[in-house]
Amino acid sequence: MTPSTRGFREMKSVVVRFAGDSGDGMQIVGERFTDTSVTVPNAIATFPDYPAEIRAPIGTIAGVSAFQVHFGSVTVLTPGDEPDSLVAMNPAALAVHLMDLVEGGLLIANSAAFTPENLAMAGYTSNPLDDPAIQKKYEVLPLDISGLAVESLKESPLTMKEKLRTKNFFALGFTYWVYGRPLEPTIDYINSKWAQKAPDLAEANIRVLKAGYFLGETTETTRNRYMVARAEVAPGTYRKISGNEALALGLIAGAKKAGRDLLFSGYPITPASSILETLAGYKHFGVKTVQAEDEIAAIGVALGASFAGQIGVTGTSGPGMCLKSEFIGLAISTELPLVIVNVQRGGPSTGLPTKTEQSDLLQALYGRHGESPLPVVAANSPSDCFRAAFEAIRIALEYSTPVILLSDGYLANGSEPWKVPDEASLPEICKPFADPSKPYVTFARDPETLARTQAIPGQPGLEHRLGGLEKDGKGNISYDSDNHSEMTRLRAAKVEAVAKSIPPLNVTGERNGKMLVIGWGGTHGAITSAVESLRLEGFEVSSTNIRYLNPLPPDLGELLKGFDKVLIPELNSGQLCMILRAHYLVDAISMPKIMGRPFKVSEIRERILQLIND
Amino acid sequence: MTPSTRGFREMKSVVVRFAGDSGDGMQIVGERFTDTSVTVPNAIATFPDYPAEIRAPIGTIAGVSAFQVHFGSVTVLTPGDEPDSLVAMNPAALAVHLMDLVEGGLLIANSAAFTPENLAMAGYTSNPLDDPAIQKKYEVLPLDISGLAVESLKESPLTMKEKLRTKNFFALGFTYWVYGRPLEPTIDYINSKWAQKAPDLAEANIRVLKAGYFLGETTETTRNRYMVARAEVAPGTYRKISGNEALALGLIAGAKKAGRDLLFSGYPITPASSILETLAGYKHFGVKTVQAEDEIAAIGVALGASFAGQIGVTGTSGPGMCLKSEFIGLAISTELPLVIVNVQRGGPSTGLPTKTEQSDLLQALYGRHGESPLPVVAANSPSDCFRAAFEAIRIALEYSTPVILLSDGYLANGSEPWKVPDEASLPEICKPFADPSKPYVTFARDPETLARTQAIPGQPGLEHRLGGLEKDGKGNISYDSDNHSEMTRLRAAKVEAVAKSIPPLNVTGERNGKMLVIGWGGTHGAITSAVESLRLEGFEVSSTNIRYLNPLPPDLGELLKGFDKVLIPELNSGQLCMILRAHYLVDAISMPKIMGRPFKVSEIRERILQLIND
Amino acid sequence: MATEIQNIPAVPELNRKDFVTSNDVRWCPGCGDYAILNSLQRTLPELGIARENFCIISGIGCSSRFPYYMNTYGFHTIHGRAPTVATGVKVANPDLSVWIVTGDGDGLSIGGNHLLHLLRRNLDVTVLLFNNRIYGLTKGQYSPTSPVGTKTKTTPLGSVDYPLHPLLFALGAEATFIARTVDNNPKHMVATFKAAHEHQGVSFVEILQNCVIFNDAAWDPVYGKENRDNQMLNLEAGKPLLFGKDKEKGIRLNGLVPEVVDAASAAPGEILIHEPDHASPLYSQMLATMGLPDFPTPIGVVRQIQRPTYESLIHDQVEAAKAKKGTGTWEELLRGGSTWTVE
Amino acid sequence: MATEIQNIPAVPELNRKDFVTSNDVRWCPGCGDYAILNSLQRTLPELGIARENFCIISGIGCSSRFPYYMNTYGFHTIHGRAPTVATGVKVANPDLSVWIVTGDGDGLSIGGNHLLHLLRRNLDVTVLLFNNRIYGLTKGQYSPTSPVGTKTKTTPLGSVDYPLHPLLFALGAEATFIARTVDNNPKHMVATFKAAHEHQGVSFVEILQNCVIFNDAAWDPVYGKENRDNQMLNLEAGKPLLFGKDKEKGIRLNGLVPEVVDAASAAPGEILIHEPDHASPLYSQMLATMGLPDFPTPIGVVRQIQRPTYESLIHDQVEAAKAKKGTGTWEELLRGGSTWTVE
Ligand SMILES: Cc1ncc(C[n+]2csc(CCOP(=O)(O)OP(=O)(O)O)c2C)c(N)n1
Ligand SMILES: Cc1ncc(C[n+]2csc(CCOP(=O)(O)OP(=O)(O)O)c2C)c(N)n1
Ligand code: SF4
Ligand code: SF4
Ligand SMILES: [Mg+2]
Ligand SMILES: [Mg+2]
Repeated sequence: MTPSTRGFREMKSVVVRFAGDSGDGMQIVGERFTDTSVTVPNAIATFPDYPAEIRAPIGTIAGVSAFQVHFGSVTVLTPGDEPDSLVAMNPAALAVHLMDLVEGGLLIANSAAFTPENLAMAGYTSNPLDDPAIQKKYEVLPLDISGLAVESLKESPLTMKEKLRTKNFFALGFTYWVYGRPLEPTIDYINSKWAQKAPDLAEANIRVLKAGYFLGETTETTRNRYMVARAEVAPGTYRKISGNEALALGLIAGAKKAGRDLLFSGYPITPASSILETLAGYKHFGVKTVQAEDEIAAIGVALGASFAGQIGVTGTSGPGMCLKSEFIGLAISTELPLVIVNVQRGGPSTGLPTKTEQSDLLQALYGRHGESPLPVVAANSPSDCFRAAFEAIRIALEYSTPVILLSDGYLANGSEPWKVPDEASLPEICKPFADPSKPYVTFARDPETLARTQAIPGQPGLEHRLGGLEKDGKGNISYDSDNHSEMTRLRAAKVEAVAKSIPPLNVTGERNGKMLVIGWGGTHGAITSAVESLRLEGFEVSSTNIRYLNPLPPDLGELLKGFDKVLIPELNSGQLCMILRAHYLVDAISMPKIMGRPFKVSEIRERILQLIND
Repeated sequence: MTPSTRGFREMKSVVVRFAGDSGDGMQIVGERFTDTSVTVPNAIATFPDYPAEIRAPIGTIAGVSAFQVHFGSVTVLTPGDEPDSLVAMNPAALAVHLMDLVEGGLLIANSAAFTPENLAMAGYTSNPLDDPAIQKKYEVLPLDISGLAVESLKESPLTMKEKLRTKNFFALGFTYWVYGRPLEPTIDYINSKWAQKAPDLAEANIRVLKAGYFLGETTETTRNRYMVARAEVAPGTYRKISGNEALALGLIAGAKKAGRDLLFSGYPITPASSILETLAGYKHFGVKTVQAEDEIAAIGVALGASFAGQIGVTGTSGPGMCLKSEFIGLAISTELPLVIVNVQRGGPSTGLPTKTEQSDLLQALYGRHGESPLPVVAANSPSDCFRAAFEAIRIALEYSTPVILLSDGYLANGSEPWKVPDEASLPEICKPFADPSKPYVTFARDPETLARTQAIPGQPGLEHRLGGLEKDGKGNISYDSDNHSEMTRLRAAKVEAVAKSIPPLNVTGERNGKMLVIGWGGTHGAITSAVESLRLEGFEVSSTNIRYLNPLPPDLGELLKGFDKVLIPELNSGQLCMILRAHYLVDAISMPKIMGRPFKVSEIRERILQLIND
Repeated sequence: MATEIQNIPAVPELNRKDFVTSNDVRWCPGCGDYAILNSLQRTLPELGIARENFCIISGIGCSSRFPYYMNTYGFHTIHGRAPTVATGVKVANPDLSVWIVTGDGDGLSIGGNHLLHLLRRNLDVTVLLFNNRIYGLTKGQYSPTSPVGTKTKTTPLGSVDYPLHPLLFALGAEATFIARTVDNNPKHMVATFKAAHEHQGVSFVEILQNCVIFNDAAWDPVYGKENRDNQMLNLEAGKPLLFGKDKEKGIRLNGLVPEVVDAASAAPGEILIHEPDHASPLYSQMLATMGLPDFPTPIGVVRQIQRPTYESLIHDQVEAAKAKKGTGTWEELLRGGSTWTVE
Repeated sequence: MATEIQNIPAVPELNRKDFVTSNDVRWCPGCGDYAILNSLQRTLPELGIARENFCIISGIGCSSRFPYYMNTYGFHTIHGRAPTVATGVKVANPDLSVWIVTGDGDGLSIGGNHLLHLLRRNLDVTVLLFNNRIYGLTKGQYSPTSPVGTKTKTTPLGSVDYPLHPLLFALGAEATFIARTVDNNPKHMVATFKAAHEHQGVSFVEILQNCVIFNDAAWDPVYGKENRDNQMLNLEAGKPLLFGKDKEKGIRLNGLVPEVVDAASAAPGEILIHEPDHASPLYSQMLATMGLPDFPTPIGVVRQIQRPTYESLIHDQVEAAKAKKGTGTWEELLRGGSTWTVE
């Protein structure tokens, strides 16, 4: 069944989007398509996009669920701007997603679902599949997916309802045919999932999957098939990983390297919940998880665990961050290690819980009363969440400080192949407890890092008290003016000292030129793709991604000097831009986007071109 | 008894500090000295400084309580840098405060309290009053205040303990003599307070007060007396008012002008508690106060009141602000009027609850998740808290937005004479409810202010739902990308629109020159004093105080252009400075001070001179 | 009252439809919330209150979407905080009929403290706590009412926290009205909602609600067709505590320990008579603690006693202050305290 | 347990002084907190636990200054949140003896929810709630335990909120150990602290404490010299509920209603015998509701029952997971799930 390349058009990369009702199993087929593609191997990136409601009414706009896969023979850094093909299982899915399809793109629609009721629910007054304008603009391919699936299950003992539910695999099979993908990985998956528990179901899904594939094979319904060659992928062991999974693993790895147990305490909130959920499955790694009564309690529990000598971590999303702010201040004042993960989502307030945004940066930096600086670290891709989490733990321990780790909904849910690191490639995290044979001075500092040494309950002779009132170097409460000034300075200097442990900035392109594009967090892929493509076209543009938002990378100031213009695309109103302007007095230009969605590569390309030609 | 000016040295202004144990009644005599001086009239400003503990052990450093009065015949804008005279009731008070006394200043010490035990508790190994170095540096005047007070009460039926407790009035009487102040206001006060309830006590205190005065009169113990002439005070009715009192009145005035009832909901916290306490005494103004279970509940109650058509206000200090941040986001999202008062204190965390600081500015601006801008207003003197509070209510209502009002511990507890405004001089606050005869569109906006119109429960036909999820103009939940972008823009534009209602900046000095000193909040007095004195000496320096921290005053950018250098003194690490650098790309120089104390005029003078001569 | 509401019109005839909004209801098909919504939409028109005087306030959760579906004034606030907003609304305007809708997570996890203080203060509002023993909106984590051992996404090996019991919690706050009803009995819901509304003071109503997606059939042991006769005890004031298909079983007390007895063979007067206003709070405690596996689960009004309401006491103080000092004037506001004049 | 504590030495002889810090104690002279501090400093050396294994965690308030004066590990956290930090400490290291010190404001106002969840989860820690019915540290505002009508700075016309009753609150959370003691009886305090410590599970101890500055003599009606005989009921397991100068009065039950009777003329067996582990929770409820004006106020251990502790269940799950899957390795961590290899 391995497709030959005969009859295929070669593509460097392709974006496919599956869209349907939440009950249509679009996430499942998206995942399958991804898993199949990674084994080719192709470079991939994915983006699931599901509704805020648990189960919105069937057939409505609100109920549309989608999954986008971008796979290529070249580097793939984003899930893709616009799909090359769209699978639309009902009119609502079409209504939501058609506008994104590239002109000339392939539209596979389940014509069986284009009933008058469904059309009305989607706001159509006539069937768009019959619309000549649409037919002209796209390669429209209506297929009676429901009917064909049921038809192919004539012999199956399943009920009609069950049969209908296999239709996503029909769509998948057909899509596999279009892109010449192998069926085996999916067949293996179906078998491993259902062969034991529900052999009829396994059987039916496989049959329907093949029926979809064979439909293409036998009817040659579509004029074109597309071929994406194997990618040049660095040798190594890979696994597909989502941002939140990678983050969870990074936390465990950090704790392991530090020789402390991980205690993660959280309170469910979209899109952070799955970190707690993932870690709850790692108890045999000594990981303890606590689902607390709220976000305040969650950080309190984590801080208590850190005080007791483990490494406490808490995680949440925007609204929960607000609630943690008072406790973060206490962690700063007591100089205890702690990691606070914020998986950002659309704000303000409850906002857009299932949409992505980067609008909590200034909150991370300044969202507490008093002078309360702390290190802030951001992840820049789903798999990079591993490394960012590891770094957060390293800094928290080595500098005895709370650290905020910023992720976002796009990274958390997106997934990509991750080249699994060797244990040996991870740095040691060195932070011993106080030596009970020496007198203990609570706020004595390491001259290098300015970190204080931690003594923990159970260590004889090191009994001491911590608290949030201002204290002197011995840890005694002090209302003295000079002491307050000095302690404030020391707390800030300690955070600044982290800069010494920051690696030099990774720059895409030259270290000077017409324009430097600076991003942070999840915009990395889109910015790099845009800049790389423009560089190929000869533009003198470079880019960098800032992992360390506080303290800023020490080489950033120098880098800025090499460029005429600085552009900062952010999924917020220009928060990093504000910081860099204040810090370097550079007339950086903000490129804000606040739509609950990641940047498209093309948007950034266009903005760069516009400015470069100014 | 009115003093002649014979034997007096004329002074433009004088600073007196009373310091003693918390049990010594220093706040009371400080208040009396103030009240006497305002009726002269003199210009005055005061600064009470009491310990964090409720009752620290007697005689300890921790238990020292002080009150400083600055009175003058010229404008007095701060409580003064260094006292010209210090009344020290015990060694601990001396130990804490002597270093502030100006060289050559008058030190009146209660020698009776300089016992070996007390000296030891204050950390002295020998009696500092006998120290030749101290005798040389200051005009040291040891008086057996305790003994003389008791002596003068030989006939009184009071117990010995009670007699000893009058000693503060002896010190006060003597100080009155030194500065040639009238005794009548204090006698009236004592009578009105005790004559009915405890005539013996009234009698005794008056006797001791006079005894103190007469001691000066008869012994001429001190070489010098000082005279501060009547100040040129603008005609009008005055009252002495503290910052928190003024703030409370400003809130009531704002509500009255808006025709809404005030509901203030708070949770006790130093130094904000007295706003709630003050307002609890204004029930006959229709003011409702709720002491909530915590700060989250407090803002929730206030927001509920605003939703129901009253004007909800909540107030707290730093740690409480952290807890309010999630609800502030909801108020921003629902665009309801609300005022949040933050009486800043030393941070981070529990920090220095009784000390002042301005370190919550960035929290006010950015301390929430998501894009959540709101107007921020700061008071700049104790009596100015009235106007600032009034403004906060005006903006909250006219722009349908939460507003953060920043005060600080120094303003809250400090007091000064306040020229009482006429009702007519206060602007109307115009914010009608929706008209039930017209269709109601929840988020329809006034074209000028971009405010939405409020309809309130009880209005027939205008039933609607509010919430923190993103919504469209009609108030329906919307997950649409473009809508989110547009609503985010509108919320920000509305806050920017407030700028149109901001009066031009008040500048001390010319609108151009060598240096512009910019302050915000309670540094106003110190900065103005420093700049005025330097201007008299011929320096080209000007200053301004920013009341509106967000949006920034529209004329600030233009003003900045007129100066070579910009200096920004702040009781934080440079928070406003960061904002202005980012906003105007001006190389503003930060002058941070984080000591739990206000600026001294001299500190600012020196820094200006240093920079101007650079 | 402060805000002037222009001449409140005579209450027009209202019906269920008047309380339906145009918003699509977005709960999962089969969710128990639908029946509750329906029951409340049937209750409100019968209360003799103009529609504009209803205000429904919720936190965050599936249940808390409620206000969007009720054509009244409504406020979908933030997670756990509905009681605080409701307090502000009711203190500001005591004439409104205020309903709080919350879930077991919203009301008892993050919002437990506000609910506690609301109950003890006795604000005259009604609290509807939808107890599905799960976090619905965040897709199925255990909640504070989940039994020990509940396996969910966050507790793959079973939950270890001993659950909170909503009625005991309410009793711990000495709430003045405590009731329980079930999402599969609209008649009982309507009756309970009415009783709650009529109570002057805080009314706490636990609604056993089915989350068909993440905790389906959680209450079937209590109210499932096969169980309801033997596992539910319908409380009616003045009526004996009887249950079973033919009311053949009753509850009596043995000292402080309740027992199930055969009704027919019980001594006269032995079967307890339901008194929601029983002189001893121990009686409500007894009912609240009854449930699986040894006892039927009581539904109906468990307790109802009288105490002044919070908002009325506040308003009384405001009125008393006005009566005593006269309504505050500008003159007093600005020139109160001691002033002096400079000429 | 995760963190390696080098070979814990045999517990040395300890005495009160070992638990005194060099910090000046900064409560007002005459404050009830002194006696409590003293009693705890006398209790800890007698528990057979090395000093370094004690950890005292507090919130904010006068009472919450406690850790600074105890020479153990201590954490003065933030207002109301001590239970959360204590949970982290105890889950991280169950071998520690963890004490929470809180006030009526800290524990029942801002911190009510955390306390509630701590109690229901049954973490093996002891909670000492200093109830002075006032906010001391912020200088005298009423608290959630202040009776209605309390005049304070924030309630010049008297408070209107019906107070929380700490023991009923704890019962509402189904706490496994509930006791009350008084700051003017060191012996009773020490005995109560010991009992609380010995209980395996959460121990909730209300301490009636006098704030001499802002609410002086608040408890005199209960424990003042003139009143204590008639107004305090000393609970001892297995002993009858007797009180009065000569134990001449006793408590009996009339149905569900307790009554004070003359002990001498009571029928045999009529006076209740104190059973902290009474089969019915109604018994603890009865004791908890007893108090002024009709009943004496019980002091001592009101209730003590057994239930597994939260931290032990968590540790059991960790151990079970390790036993079942083997302790997690780097290999499994990094290469777990499905991987593929590119050559
Ligand atoms: C501060 C905050 N934390 C967490 C969340 C996420 N969240 C929303 S609803 C919910 C729990 C819902 O459970 P429940 O109250 O029982 O309502 P149900 O969905 O079951 O009706 C959570 C944790 C949030 N919105 N805000
Ligand atoms: C978040 C926050 N809100 C308010 C305060 C101010 N505050 C400190 S202690 C306290 C109440 C103290 O009362 P209680 O717990 O009864 O302790 P007590 O002083 O009476 O011992 C308050 C309101 C604070 N420190 N932090
Ligand atoms: S998840 Fe559960 S509670 Fe939420 S709407 Fe669906 S069925 Fe109802
Ligand atoms: S204020 Fe009251 S509780 Fe606080 S230390 Fe003083 S007497 Fe004790
Ligand atoms: Mg629920
Ligand atoms: Mg208290």
